Amino acid sequence: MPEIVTFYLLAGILVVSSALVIGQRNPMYSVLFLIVAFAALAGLYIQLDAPFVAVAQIIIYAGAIMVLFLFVVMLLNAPQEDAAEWDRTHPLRRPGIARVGAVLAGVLILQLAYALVRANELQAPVGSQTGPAIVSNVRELGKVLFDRHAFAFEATSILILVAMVGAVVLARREGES
Amino acid sequence: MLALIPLFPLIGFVVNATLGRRLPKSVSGGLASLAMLASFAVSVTVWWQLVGMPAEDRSIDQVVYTWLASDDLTLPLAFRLDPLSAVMILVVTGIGSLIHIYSTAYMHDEVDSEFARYFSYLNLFAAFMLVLVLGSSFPVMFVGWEGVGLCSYLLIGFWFKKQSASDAGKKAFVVNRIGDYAFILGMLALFARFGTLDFQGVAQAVGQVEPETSFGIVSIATLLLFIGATGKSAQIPLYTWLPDAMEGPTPVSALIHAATMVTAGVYMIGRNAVLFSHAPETMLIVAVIGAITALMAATIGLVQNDIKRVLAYSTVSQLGLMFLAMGVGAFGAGIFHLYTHAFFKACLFLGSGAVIHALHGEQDIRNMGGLRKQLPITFSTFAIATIAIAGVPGLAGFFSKDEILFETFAEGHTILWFVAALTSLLTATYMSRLVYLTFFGQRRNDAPAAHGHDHGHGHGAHDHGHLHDAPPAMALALIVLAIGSIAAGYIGLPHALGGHNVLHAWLEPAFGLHEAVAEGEADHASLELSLMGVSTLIAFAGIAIATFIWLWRRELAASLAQTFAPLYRLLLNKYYVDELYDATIVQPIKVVSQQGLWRGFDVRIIDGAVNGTGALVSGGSAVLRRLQTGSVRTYAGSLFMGVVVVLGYYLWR
Amino acid sequence: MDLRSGIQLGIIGLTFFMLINASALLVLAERKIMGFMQQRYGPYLVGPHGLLQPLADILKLLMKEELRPKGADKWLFTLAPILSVTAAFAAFATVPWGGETTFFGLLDEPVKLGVADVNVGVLVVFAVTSMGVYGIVLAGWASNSKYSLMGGLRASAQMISYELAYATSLAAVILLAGSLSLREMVDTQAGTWFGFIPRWYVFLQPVGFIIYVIAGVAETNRAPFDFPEAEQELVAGYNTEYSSVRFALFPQAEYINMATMSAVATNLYLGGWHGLPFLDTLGLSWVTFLLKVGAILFTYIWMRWTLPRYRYDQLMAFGWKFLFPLSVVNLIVTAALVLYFNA
Amino acid sequence: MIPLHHYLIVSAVLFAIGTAGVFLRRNLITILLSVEIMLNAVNLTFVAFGRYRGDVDGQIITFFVMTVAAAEAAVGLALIIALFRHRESLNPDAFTSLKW
Repeated sequence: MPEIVTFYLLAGILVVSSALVIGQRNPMYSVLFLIVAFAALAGLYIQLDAPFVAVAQIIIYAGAIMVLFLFVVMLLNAPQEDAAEWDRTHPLRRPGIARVGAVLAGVLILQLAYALVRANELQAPVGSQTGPAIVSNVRELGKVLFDRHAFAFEATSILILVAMVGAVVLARREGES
Repeated sequence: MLALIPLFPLIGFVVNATLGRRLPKSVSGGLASLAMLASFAVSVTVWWQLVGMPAEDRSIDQVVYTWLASDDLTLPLAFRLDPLSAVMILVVTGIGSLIHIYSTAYMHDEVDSEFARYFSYLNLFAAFMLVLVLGSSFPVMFVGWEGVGLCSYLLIGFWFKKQSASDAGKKAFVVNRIGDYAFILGMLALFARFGTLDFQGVAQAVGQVEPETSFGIVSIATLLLFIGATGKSAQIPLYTWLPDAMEGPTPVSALIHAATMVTAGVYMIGRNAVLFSHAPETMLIVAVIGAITALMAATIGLVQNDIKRVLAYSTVSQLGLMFLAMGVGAFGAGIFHLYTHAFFKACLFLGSGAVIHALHGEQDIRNMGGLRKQLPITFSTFAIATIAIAGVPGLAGFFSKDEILFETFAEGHTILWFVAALTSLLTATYMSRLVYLTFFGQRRNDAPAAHGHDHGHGHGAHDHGHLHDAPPAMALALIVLAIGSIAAGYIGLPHALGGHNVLHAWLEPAFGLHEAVAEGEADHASLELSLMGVSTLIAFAGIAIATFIWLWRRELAASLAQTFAPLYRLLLNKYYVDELYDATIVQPIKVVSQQGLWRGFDVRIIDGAVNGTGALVSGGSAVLRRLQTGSVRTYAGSLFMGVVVVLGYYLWR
Repeated sequence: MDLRSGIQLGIIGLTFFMLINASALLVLAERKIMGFMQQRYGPYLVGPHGLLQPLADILKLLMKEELRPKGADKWLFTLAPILSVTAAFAAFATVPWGGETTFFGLLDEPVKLGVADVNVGVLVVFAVTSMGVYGIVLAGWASNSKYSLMGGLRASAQMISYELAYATSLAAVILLAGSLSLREMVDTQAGTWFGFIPRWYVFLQPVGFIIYVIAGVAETNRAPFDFPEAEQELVAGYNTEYSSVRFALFPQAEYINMATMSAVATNLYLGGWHGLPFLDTLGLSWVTFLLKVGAILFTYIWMRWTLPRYRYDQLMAFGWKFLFPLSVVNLIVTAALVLYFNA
Repeated sequence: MIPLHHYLIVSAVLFAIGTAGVFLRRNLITILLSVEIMLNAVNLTFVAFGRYRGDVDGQIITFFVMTVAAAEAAVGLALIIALFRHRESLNPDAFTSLKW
């Protein structure tokens, strides 16, 4: 029972802070709420017997990516969302059309919920098939990652390299050596 | 070895075409002549090789490489030397060499780059002509066939700045295209019928079947090939380009439009003697066309005033005689005449070139006269060649022409024989007229307008009382060719005169069939002798008529023209054939092209379709592009909409 | 609540208490050592030899007025120091600080000294430490002051940059130990080579240790890498606008972070609580641990008063162009050797 | 134990929040954050399914997603900086010259 309480607590924090991320105009707060959301998500990962993912979530997302966001927000120092009037020169650029996206998101939730209701076997508890030993074993994780998924790993490393070079090139001021 | 023969001129062409503009005339001209001489030397060598072989299998083959290889057609770029092509390469390289040498003097007034261009064309022509002659299959021959057509076009239009020259070049090219098209169709028909395009293969295949008595596929194929030949060899109906081709430099007229290229059609028929003799219908057509062309061209030649045009019509006429020979199955006689004709017609053209050269571009014989004394070498060689073409016994033209006449008669084509005899008479007449008007009498115009008809930049009006005879290079060519005009006929000395007709024996395996005429038979010998007498009579009669009218009673010519004014105009205007073609073919095509195809089809339908497509797209885009807002959000929205719809579809399903 | 849980809670409370006192002690130590290095006495008046000086400082700070600039972000301005100090405390959660002990026979079963022992302990320390940057960055941003903002910006860039070298040097040790649990890692360092060299990883990873210490200095924003608060340039950097308790929390967090860094360094490189066998037999292995931590902390303070501050671009260049590549090379060499000797 | 579909519903809600954020917010940085939310929603699904099926592949793909997210954030933020230098704005509607 405390398990389910923890779950609802974490899930609640997660959903609410995610909603707050998109719910206001100040990107600084958005970033901070997202960090909170990620922390809650890390908690969910721990509950799913994936402590390594949880830690990685904190290190990579909260510790690196979000700092980067924060850095950019501070660097640009233009935190408040433009309160400028909508550009209404085109029917597809009016706010009403933009809100269709939000409506679609709601539709998506309904669709996914419906899909879940139809799939009965997904109602089983997550731990019903196996114990936590395998999934929480970091050694096992490393073996699979560097053995079966070695190519994907290497490809990802190249992606990171390319992204790094690309980011440097893009963010550099023109004329800088 | 065989590949070397066309290769030398090709090298000469490449060098002159790429480096020529930087080379002095002596180098570029010398190089071109040297290339031809080398080619000639190789030709003599291979010919000698051929002589050393047994008569039945005198044939040298060389496959250079596989040109095309597809499912059921493997086509090597192969050359084949047999007695027939041996004769041809000797004529082409031999006379070609002489004309190259002659040209170094004749074209000397051109600037370096033009000079090199001329020789590069000339070499290229020689290379293609040799490919045509040596090719062992229709496609290879066709490469040469097209190539010489191209060179002919380039050389006729050599002085392309002159409108008439460039028009003449185009005319030659376009008229030749018609023939070439028929040639391609003929090739395709043969391939469809026999599955091969090799000359020997076709001959063997066609040897398996009986000659067609009705008008079958072999007849169609040969007729198409013959149409190709009429284009290249200037026969009715496609002969009109040849007289106009005289716009080119005179040596070109001599080489291409008299001695070699225009005989390609004759050669082609000779090459496929077996094939053609399996299509009697076609053969008859060939003979009739040849005879009519011969007579018609001879009559036109009688009244023309341009020295080169007279020779051009003479060429057409002689080619007609050759086709007549081919048509009656006297392939040997036809080739024999081709061979002798090459000598004296080249000599005549080069002689006329010497005259034109001396007179700084004057070509109208009415403005000539009395040149006998001033241009002795030119006169003597020209006269010898004239006698030869007129058919005076003892010279080359007599033997070959007489053989044609005899064979025609012996084959039973009496009417054709009569036409040919008449042609001979006319030939003797107009050739003598040409000599009398040019070389005898008094100079009729002391100040010929140097209108640069042949020489773009003459020497201007300096002392015309003293004319220069042919320079050494030209004289050499003239003399050699004059000797040839006398002696060339003796290799075909008929049996009736105690000869052995070496040429016939030599050519016989090449035709792959025994000539219908059994030579040396006693009853024919007497016939031949009597016909010879008639020929001789005709020749002298022709000369006599000319002598009477144009040497002794000059005013008679004018009064005759007065008396038969309509006929005279008809002949002078070449039977209005050009006008006829213009009215019946050229103008309708123009009208249809301009009004129908261009303004109607192209502008309305094709352009309409293209522009319509464009307008449709741009119109549609003008509407659709409104969807492209440039806003990322809109794009993401459409994408997300797709996600929801697809997911919804799968859930609802 | 059974006894075990109670003892565990007691240990947690003890750890917390020690950390709070550690910051106070470190302040005093810093000033004393500074005075010693500058050939003066340092704090001397409050208590015997000025030992009660930290208490006086805390009292002073608590008495001060809490100021908040007008344009500051109310929530974040308050949150920043709390976040900072929370992260500092939390980071210590998985750091063990002694072996098993029965507290001189007080307990039937020995307990492990340390708040928690998770099987990815090293990573947890690392993860939580990296959270500490938010306190500084937010403080810098929320103050609505250019000096603070610059300090915050510098902190974020600096800490992200040095985290790489820091993590990579950690990874090398993890490879050697074959575990992510700090306690297991410490236990692999028990015993000696050849009877006299302790099996500490510092002997296997000298380069890694140096990288770790340098990166640790940068992570804790200590001199010579104290750019976020560089007095000469930024007044006081991210905490320029802070006063009173809020201000007090930043140095508190900094000192706790130092303690954490030193404790982790001790665990990873210096054999943790192993090395003094006679103390082990007494059940006082944690004394060994504290001695080692103290030595590292002294080094930190020593460095602060010895080395001048770098220039900012030099810091970044050093981190990215020297330290990080060096640590990668170190990692690769270590991996190769581990592979070689294990095979 | 928590039923699997609990996690899945949380994930779906998270994803929808992310999408809605992309459409509703008019700040490039927040939009990028919304994309991160979507990615994490998917990550949660992976890990939950991985736990459910008892293998580590779900966690591994999560790592890959994290790496991609890091790359995306780096490049995305670099782009945002470059864009901001040009227009002094973070409103995506200010960058609509790529049309027609």
